[in-house]
Amino acid sequence: MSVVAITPDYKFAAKDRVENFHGNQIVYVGWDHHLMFCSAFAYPVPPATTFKALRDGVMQEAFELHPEYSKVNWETATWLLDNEPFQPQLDKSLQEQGVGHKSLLRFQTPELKGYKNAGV
Amino acid sequence: MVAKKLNLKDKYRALTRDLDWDYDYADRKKAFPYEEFEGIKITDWSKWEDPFRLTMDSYWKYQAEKEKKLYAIFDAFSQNNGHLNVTDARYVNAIKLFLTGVSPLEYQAFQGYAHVGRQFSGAGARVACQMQSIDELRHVQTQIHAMSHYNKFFDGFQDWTHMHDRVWYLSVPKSFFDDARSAGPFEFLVAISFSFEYVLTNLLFVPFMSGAAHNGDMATCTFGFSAQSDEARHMTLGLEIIKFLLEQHEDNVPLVQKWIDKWFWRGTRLLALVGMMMDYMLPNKVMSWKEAWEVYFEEAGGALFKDLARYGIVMPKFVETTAKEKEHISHQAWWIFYTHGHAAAFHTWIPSDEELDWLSEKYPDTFDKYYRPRWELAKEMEARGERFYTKALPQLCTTCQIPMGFTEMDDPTQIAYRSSDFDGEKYHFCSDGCKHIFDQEPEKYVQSWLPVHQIYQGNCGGANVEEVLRDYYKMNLGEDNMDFKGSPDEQRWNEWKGKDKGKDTDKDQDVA
Amino acid sequence: MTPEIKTATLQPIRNTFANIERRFGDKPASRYQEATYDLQGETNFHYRPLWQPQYELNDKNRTQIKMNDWYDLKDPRQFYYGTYVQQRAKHQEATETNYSFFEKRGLAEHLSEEVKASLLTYLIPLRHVEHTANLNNMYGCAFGYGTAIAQALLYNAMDRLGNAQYLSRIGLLLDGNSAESLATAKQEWLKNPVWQPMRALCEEMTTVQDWFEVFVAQDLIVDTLVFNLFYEQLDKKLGSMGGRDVALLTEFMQVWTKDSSRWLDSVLKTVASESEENRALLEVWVKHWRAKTLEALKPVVSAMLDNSDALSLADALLEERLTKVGINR
Amino acid sequence: MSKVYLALQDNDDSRYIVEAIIEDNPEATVIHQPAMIRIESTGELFVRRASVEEKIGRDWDMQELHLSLITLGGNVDEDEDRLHLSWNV
Repeated sequence: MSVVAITPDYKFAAKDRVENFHGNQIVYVGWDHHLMFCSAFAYPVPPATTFKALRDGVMQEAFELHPEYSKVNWETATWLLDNEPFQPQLDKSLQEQGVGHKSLLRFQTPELKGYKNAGV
Repeated sequence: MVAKKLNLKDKYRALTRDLDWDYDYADRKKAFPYEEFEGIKITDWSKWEDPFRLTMDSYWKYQAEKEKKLYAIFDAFSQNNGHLNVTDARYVNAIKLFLTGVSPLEYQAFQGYAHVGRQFSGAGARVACQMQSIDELRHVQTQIHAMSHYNKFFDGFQDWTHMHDRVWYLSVPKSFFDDARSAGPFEFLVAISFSFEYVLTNLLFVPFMSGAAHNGDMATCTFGFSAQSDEARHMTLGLEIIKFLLEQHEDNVPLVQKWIDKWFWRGTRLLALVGMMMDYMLPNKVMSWKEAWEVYFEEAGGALFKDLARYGIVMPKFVETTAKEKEHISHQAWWIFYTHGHAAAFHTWIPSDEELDWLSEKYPDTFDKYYRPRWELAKEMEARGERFYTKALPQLCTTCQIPMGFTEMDDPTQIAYRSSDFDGEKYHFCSDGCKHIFDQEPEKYVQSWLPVHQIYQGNCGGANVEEVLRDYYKMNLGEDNMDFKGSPDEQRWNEWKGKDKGKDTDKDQDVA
Repeated sequence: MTPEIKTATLQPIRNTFANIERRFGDKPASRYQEATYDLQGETNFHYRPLWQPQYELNDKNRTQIKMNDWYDLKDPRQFYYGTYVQQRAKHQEATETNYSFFEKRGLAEHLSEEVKASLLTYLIPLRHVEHTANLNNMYGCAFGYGTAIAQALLYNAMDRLGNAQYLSRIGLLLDGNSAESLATAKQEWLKNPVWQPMRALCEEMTTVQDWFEVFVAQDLIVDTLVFNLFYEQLDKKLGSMGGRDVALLTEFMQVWTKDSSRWLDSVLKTVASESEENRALLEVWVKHWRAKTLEALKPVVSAMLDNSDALSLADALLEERLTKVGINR
Repeated sequence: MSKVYLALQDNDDSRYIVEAIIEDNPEATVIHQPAMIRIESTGELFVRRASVEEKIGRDWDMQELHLSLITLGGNVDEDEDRLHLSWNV
């Protein structure tokens, strides 16, 4: 569907196109079934950031507040990239492995049931 | 000469629509240029039924009477320091959210109705919209005057208009009304007069104002109910406009249905903020959000849609989702604010034990299972001296702009993620409803001013969150934001009430 | 029982809202100030209007007039909604007394046929001019920038609807509530050749784009001329024809014009003195609409009034006003 | 049949209006809530000027209802003598 406006030229550049982020791109990261964090986080990072730098650097500060975060086993944790199964390569950049601007990364740790096993 | 006397209806027509005439010298389409592009077909404006028949002289007379009463109460309220009569200083945060989030919408309603009150070529509809326009101006101004006294004694009210244009969570209400006002004139009326005023506004005003009364806030209660007395006229307009559009042409039916679908969903998202006010921010509860939803939407709205079925109008899309959401939405919304309490211009807090029990009782199927554990974790952290504030910025829904904290309704421990691709860009949504709205008009929503992205683009001043809050939002850090516990608001309240400093407000009881 | 309040601690922590404080300093503010300044959204609009994508929802570029701060256009009457409706209600009550006095005493029956004909042909059709004024002031209200001018234009628009309704009620007094006189007066407006140039002018004004130009054309030019010609000069003539009682019914408009002139002059003066560009632009608009309006009024005025200089008398008042507000250099 | 309703501010005038409504609509239910009075009825509801005038003991204009009215639900039909609320189904 398309918008119905007074002119057929009702068209504006996307306000959040990657050029507007001064060399960064936005990546969202969420931890499934862990609702202590009310939502996924939005990070501005250079596309050349390695996955390892994202996971062990960028993500650390906010996620580590969760009592289970230190127990995450990254060997067995699974990932979704834009809702498709994804095998991250730690030393490759986000760009190289298809993590694009406004991509959503979700990780799952089924053995960790959240605070009081309540998905929190 | 014995002429036939006019009845009220004909007399009102003579005094309103009969003032207009068919143009012979100028192009009437140039005078009313926005009426056609949406595709609504009006074959005969004379079929418009005036929803109420108030001439200007009676309008001035009755409204002046209402204003006189209202301002007498405001004066008495401030002369007697009425703010001391509220149940608890936590309550005041609900009206901070009201002034910063809702009052500016009243202003936008004034502007929106002024616009359609000029642009409809049917004089009957025009005059009805003009009256609503001036009523809406009344609402924003009486709200400011009611809050003016609170502003002198509590933090967080002082920069409401500056904040409304900038602060992250206030882009939720702002974008709602920007969306309506940037739409064509008929969509605007279906959005605001019908979907919002008629179907949903009772949920904002009635329980909330009863809540104000129940919490000793006479100023808010009075302006609220006084404003509602105009609202009855506005609701009548909302129903009339729908019936008029549906009766004018059968081709209007799918357009109207499309707009009802869109605005119902957009409205329910906006009202999530009201839900949390009712369940969490009122120290004395009136009814739960779920109960309010059942009375004011499911019952009243159900009757309405049954009535509209004869035109081929059906219940709004995704209404079945709202039947599930009523169990969850207020809890999820308050958690969003609690965890972002450092970035909000009002205080947040953990519900008291008594309040937690009330929530369990009102939400027997969901509260203890899904939401109590969150508060237990929060309490544990607070007890350790580590009151939980989230440390990164949240992902926002492109449409409603609320942090994406709403869950799958069939799996309430999992965030709902929806997305669309448009023109090579990805867009994210909190729900099927918000995704659907985007997909209908992507060219509109690619323009969304999403606060988190704007901060990252460097458009909100400041290199870090603190600078954004202080310099761009103009929050007084340490006063407006953070937990209620330990806030200057709490401290002053305790001094006024002669309470021991540091005494747990949760267990606050009147001395008999 | 609530423990005793320690009054000493009940000092306000601030005097007014922060935006008011930034403008006027940290001191208690008036209700007009709190209900007027900075209410309108200024920035970060989400979506361009589907009906006018070239502009933001609130946009200063909808007029060529430039103001450094549109909130300089404050209302000397300090009308916010509450003071506005209470002022009008007072006024309305007095008018109601006049109308019921007129009705109870059957004063309509004492009017000569000639006076009645004058009312039907000249006075009552003015309700359509008032209706145009309602549209034009709403236009400015919707497209104008800043609450100061937008709210005053709304009050003006509603006043004009009120004026149109009072004029209509004069008709209903004459025809015993059958609305026949309104139908007759409307035919005058639609068909009588002396009214047609004025009707064409009214129609044209509603198609003008620039809201401030519309405001100048309607509230400054048309209103100044029309109010003098119809409420002063015609009133005088009706008096001389034994129709003095009609003044009871037009008193509302007489008082109203005095009230609104105070605001109008103040707004125009502020805009004209803001910059030479503004003043020059106002001058261009005034020149254009003054010539047009005088031309449009010529036939109806010469049919309505006996003195041949009626129009120039009214125009002299307009000239005086242009000098007073500083549009004339 | 769906319920129509109206709610009035809990003030002195409303007491007379409510009395008149109950008398004219014996089926109606009155619910008292904080600061407001809600009146519901199945199908339809009338507010009659004459009945209110009788209770309040003075002339009463239908439009005075709007001074106390908070909200309503149903199709509205109002003239000089009465306000009628109804659903068609």
